[in-house]
Amino acid sequence: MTAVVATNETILVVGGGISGMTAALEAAETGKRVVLVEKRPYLGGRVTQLYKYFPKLCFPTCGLEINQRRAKMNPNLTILTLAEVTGLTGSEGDYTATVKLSPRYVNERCTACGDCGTAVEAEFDDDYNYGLGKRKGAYLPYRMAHPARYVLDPAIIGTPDADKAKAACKYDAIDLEMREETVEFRCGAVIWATGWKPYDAAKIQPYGYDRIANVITSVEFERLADPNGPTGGKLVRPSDGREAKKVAFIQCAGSRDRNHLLHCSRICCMASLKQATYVADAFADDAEINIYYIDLRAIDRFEDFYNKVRANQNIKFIKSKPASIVADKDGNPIVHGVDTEGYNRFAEPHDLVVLAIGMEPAVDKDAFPVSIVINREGFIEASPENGGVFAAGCASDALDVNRSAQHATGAALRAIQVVNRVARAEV
Amino acid sequence: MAKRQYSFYPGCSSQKGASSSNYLISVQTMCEELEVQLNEIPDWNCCAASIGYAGGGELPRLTLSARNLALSEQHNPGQDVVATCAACWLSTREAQERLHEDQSLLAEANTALAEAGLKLTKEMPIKHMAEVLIEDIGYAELGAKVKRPLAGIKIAGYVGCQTNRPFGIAGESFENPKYLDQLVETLGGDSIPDYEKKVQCCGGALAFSEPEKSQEMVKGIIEAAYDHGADLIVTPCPVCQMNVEVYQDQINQTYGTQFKMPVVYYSTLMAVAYGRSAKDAALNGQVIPAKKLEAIAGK
Amino acid sequence: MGDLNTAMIEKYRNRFLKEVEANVEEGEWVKMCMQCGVCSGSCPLGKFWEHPPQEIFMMIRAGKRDEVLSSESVWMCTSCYNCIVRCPRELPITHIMHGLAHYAKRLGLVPKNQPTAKFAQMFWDNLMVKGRVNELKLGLNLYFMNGIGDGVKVALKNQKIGLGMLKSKRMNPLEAVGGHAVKDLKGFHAVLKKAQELEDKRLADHGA
Amino acid sequence: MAVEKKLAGYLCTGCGIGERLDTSQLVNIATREGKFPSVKQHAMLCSPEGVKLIQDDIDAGEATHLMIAGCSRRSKVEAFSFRNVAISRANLREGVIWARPDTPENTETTQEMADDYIRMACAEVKFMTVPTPSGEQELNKNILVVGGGVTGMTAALETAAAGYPVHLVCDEDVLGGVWKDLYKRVPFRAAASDVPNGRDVDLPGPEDPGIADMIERVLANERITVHLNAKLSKTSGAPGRFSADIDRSSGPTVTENFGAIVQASDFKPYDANRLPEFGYGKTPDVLTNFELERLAKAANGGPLKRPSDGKVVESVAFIQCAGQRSDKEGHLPYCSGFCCTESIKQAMYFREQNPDCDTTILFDDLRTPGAAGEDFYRCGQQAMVTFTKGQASAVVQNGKGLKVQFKDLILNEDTEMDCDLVVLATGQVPNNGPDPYAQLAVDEAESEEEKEAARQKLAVAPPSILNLDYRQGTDLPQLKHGFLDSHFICFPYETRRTGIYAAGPVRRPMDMKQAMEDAVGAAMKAIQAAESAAQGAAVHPRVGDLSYPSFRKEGCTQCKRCTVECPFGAINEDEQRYPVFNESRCRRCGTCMGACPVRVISFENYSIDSVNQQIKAVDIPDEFSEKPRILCLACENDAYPALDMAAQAGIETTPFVRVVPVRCLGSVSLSWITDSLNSGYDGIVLMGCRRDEDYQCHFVRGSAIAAERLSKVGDTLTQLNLEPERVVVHEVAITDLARAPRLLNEMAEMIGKIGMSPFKF
Repeated sequence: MTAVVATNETILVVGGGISGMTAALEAAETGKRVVLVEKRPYLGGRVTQLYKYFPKLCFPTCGLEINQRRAKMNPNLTILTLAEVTGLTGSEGDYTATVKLSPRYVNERCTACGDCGTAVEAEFDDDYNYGLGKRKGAYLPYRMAHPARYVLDPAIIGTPDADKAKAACKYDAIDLEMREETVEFRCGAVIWATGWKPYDAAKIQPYGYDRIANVITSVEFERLADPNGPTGGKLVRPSDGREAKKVAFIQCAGSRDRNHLLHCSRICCMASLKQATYVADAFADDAEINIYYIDLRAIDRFEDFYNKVRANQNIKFIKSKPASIVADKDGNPIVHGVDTEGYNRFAEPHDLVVLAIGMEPAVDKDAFPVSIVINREGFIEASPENGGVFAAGCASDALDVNRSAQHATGAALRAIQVVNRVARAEV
Repeated sequence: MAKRQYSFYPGCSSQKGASSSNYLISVQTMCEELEVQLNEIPDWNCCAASIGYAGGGELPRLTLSARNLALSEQHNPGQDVVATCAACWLSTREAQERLHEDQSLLAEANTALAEAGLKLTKEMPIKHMAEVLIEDIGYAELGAKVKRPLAGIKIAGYVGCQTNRPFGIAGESFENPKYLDQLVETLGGDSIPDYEKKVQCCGGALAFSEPEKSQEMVKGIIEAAYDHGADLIVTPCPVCQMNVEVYQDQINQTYGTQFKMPVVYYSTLMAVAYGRSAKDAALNGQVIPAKKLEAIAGK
Repeated sequence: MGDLNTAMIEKYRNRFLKEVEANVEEGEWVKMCMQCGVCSGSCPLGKFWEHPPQEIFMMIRAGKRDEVLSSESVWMCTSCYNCIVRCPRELPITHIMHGLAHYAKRLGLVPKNQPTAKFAQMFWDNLMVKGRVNELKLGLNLYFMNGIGDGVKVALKNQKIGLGMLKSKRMNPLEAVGGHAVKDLKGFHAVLKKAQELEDKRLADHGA
Repeated sequence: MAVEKKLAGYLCTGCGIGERLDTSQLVNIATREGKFPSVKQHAMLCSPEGVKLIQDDIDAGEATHLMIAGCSRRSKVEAFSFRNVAISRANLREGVIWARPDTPENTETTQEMADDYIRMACAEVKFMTVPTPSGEQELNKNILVVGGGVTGMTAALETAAAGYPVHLVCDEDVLGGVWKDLYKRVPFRAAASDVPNGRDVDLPGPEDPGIADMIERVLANERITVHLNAKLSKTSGAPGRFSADIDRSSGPTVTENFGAIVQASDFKPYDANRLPEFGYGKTPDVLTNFELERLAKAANGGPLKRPSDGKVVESVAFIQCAGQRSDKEGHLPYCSGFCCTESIKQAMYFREQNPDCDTTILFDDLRTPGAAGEDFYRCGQQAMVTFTKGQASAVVQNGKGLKVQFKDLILNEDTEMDCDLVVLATGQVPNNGPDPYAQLAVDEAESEEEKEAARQKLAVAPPSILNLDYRQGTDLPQLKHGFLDSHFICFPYETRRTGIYAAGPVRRPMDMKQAMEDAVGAAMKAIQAAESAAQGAAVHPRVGDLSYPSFRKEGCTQCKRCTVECPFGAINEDEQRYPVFNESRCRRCGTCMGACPVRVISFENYSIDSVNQQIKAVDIPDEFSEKPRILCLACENDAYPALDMAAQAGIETTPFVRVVPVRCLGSVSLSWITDSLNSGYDGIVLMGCRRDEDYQCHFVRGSAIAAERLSKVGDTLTQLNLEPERVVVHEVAITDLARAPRLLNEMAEMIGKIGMSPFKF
């Protein structure tokens, strides 16, 4: 049975992505007790699924290595994975949180040696790779996963595979008796950092994501580009594995659209600029990249990166929200639309179309545990009415990684203000 | 099973001797089989379709539909309004929405209606016959009635525009509606789910004023059907049926094609599949005969 | 109605957007366009347009009054509704186009021999007579809308079609005399007359 | 603390180590060669039983210096972090058995690898001592906030709210700063959840800027001391013991001590006089967005009048990106980020008080990101603000009014528009002091020309804001376009002056809302820095590290390399030019250690010796053995993890390499290179982080400095008659799973070609 030691001077952080991790670490490194609750079996959230960051084109795992080292070494920090907050009661300075812990079927004794993974046979769509690849029924979510412990897919429990896994483990780390459990603990302040999810591309009917194999989303493209991804970093198209040299990026796919998400997701312009460099780097002068946009939002210092990308002759910018995509007989997606600058119609065939998919907040606005100010788009607005609950990162707005970390650092202080008040009151 | 009753708005083109009179005949046959009772709105008038806009301003156009709705309210109280013509359905439904969205418009329309002692108060569901079939009746029941499956007939489901946008059939997408294909399968025929022209515009009323432009688009619609090996095209819309069927000779002249693609209404398919005669299915209403259907109907 | 045109020019000076806002059906939506161009790309007749919808909307903002109102483009709409369902700002583009066309016609700015303008007018006049469309007369008028000579050519060209329709009993020669009509024709006309009065009044209020 | 060293070895035989390696031989090596009295084996050392085994020895006083052989130092950190003992870890799992194929012909070389890692770990730990805080600091909770604008006031209020006293230094006679003239502000929020997604009604519009209220709250807060008309004339010390002289026009200079500092000096409006093409300065009817704000505030909801003749404005044009997003001389290359929403707001001022006023915004890309941003765009459209994608080329007088010439990019035509007023959406220029390295460039310049050029640069530099009494200049180093760090995506508040954090538009252009949010984060970091300093613990990236550099004074030649090369300007010089380390300014990267030519600088647990002994411990087979030895010095943040994960992925590495993790390539002492070459190593591979302008080095300059130093190592080699290619430096990223091992394998191949080193004994 998991026990969580916590008081009303403890800070609860909900969500272990870059925002939650940052908030939790900043608070813990200021000497506060922090409980970090993460739904996935590992920390890092969506940044672990990114190949590079814009505008530096550096690697998320680089900062993640540091953050994970900070997490491993900090005694003030308790991490609960496969955990979800199901209830929150009380008020600022005195909350009680209820957390549901799903079984991992692997305990702390796991050395990540990998024997169980070799032993089991069943394979499943790899959600870490957005289903672009397969993983075993006993798996390490990805190579740098922290905690560095394997996970058993609930689907193999009760099957021979589960017993194979158990038999393969020399360290008695596999516990098939694990059951879902619920823990309750106190906390003084809550940082809500549940992040975002990609908008359901199938809903954008004119672009045929559900009909055309070679129309994919930006998050999927990120996995394709990653050398540790399902294609070993090869930019190939799903339909026939052919190299995708001529690629279209369609901006505002689901964003700035009353039929979908009203808000601007902010990151998509920069993400497409970044992903354009993947194609340009992979195919040099054979690369042909078209970026279809309404407004190119390379805000503030990002302008430098925009200029750098624009300097590449093989990357073209077309001011247009394409009308539709149809596939030709060879499965090449043809993008139809009008270049609004001077009115030129086009019907442009590509090897691959990447939808710069919008950011949907993961905040459950209909079932939020306490009363809180949530805007029409489902983001949490900063407000005194929120008591001791503070949003961090993409729970508050569509933010890039840098702004998320920035916002989360602030959220940590807001939480610390609360628990410090509690502490002062008690001395 | 109780009869379903609807307040029926047939529209000008389905009248006796009009361009889609065959549509009405096959619909009536279909409804007999499905035990659907259509109560025609007495003394209904034209809806001005989507081409009345030059002559008719906003209010006069809306008032046309307002009159029909007022008559329906008066004579067929409590009944959903159903139309078989896409344009009729769309104008009527849009008119109702606009009038109830803008109360000043509704007031003015009623002032006008008062001249004939009519008044519009209620908002009623306004349905296309396809909605009645798919939402109210459902594929299961539609399939149960099949006596002569349309076996071996390959049919391109051409949905067109106005039955599909902006309202469409519940749960269907604007870009790739599947209900005609499902209906074809339900009737035992072979559908063409990836028929890429299923929602391509045929030119609508511009078939008359801009024939060249319209026929260029119609050519694409028929070509794609042939490419998929279709025996015939099925459609839920009189304008589509007319535009795609009757100009094929001219298209052949212009483009040197040899089109002879029958274009039928879903109701014709159903009448045949339900075992009714060629006459009841209004197959004699085809400008380009649907031989394969005649064969089945002839059995 | 030329005088109405001058009245409007007087009233709105170069503020064409405002004029559209006040006088064109659904015109108040024009300002919400963000120039993404999805409508222009979605229009089936797009390639025939001199100015696609999104460009028309920009021209309205730019005060290009004559170019817009006397443009063939506003008569190119087939009412396919592609633009409406795809517009990220949910502008009722089809209706705005119809509205602009209607407004142009009221101001007498329709280009000469604009076929759709003519046909659309005919259609309306036709249905106004008996409350229901008389397809035969409509067809004949259509053939002869550009004068006898033209009309004969068109008629001959369409002869086969006519025959086909005749054979399939989808065209009725007798429609030439009488034809379908609403029974309460008097009431129908009264209603529409009233509606037209109210419509005119509304426009006059703006125009004054 | 001079406790007797108790060496204790622990060998884990789990994860295949037992199967793949001759563990008894490993134990023998540790005991015989390593002189470890005991080496305990355990089948699963990281298990609670294994950990207890070790803890019991520690508790029994049997173990002060631990050699733990098993998995990588990156694995099972939680299990093996024992307090108050020195620990070295021999990486036998990732470093040896996972990196080598399990085939008979490889058994011997694999075993030799493991043997050496045991030798190295034994040697290393002997030269480590347990770090303890210097006791230099005590907790000083005072926080200094520089800048009386919205950013500074927010930082002050948020810091105070956490219970920490604040001194707020404002160089003006009133608080409020550059935004105090705001008439209204862009709404902070998006539409409320109950607003229907209908015809864009009820969208948040311009709202009260709330600055007056903020000023009141600052002045009323008993934890905040406000210094108006004040400047910092001298700032010295370090986190936990900063001392600042605050010059006040009223009264004498006060000196206060602080735990940490927040610089929130905001921005200066761009000087529109550089935009003659837009008629600025020629007519009062061309204003900047900042000037319009004052006009609106004065009008206070009444009609906005044309400055030239007081005519009520009936048409106004906004020119976006005025003097921005442009590479023209004197223009700002960046986008200031706030001007789009600002112009929408200002256009709405005109619409609100005069519905007939034509308001046109000429933009290229309309940048209104997020939920609130896009709502506000639609709000402006709903108010009938006209948005025209166009490029303005000129503004000219036209009778009493103005004419804007522009290219309409949608209608693709050159055109013009008449209007009463033109507003130039000008940008933000960060209000920072001089770049310290501009100043340093003068001192360090080698040639006269260089010196002169550097002087020129310095001459135009702005006055100092912090007046730091630092060896490396008076202010925070700048990143680009005059903005401050951070350059790190994941760590936005990193600055290169420990304990001094930048907030708001000094970091990047931003609007008021972002500046306020940024201030909260900076306050958080400042509080954290003060608390860490009190513990004597390092801050990011070596959080909690208690070690700090010290030096043997008698050996020091006062060469200043350490004080010059420290990436964080942590080291000052005393009057005799000896280094003063200011350890709470130190980030523990060891660049000073690497810089020192006489090897007198060291950390308790990381020193010239602790590495040198590892290098020496390795067994060097003779020339004819065909078993070369390659030393790899790998950055512990990126290269070392990359090698670990490569092994995890089953990628093979040459058995001839011996990897030593280093804190940063900057800490690499050339002596390690020469010593290892002299002791017979055949090749040396150094792996550090990316070092160009998009550097990835977590110590900013460490990797670059190392590369500089090593560029000269070629000469050393030629002196020794060795081929220069025996020593190579690579930039290695943490994702280089395939590449990192390849680089080592290539070195092995190369040695195969050029032959073994002649320096073997």
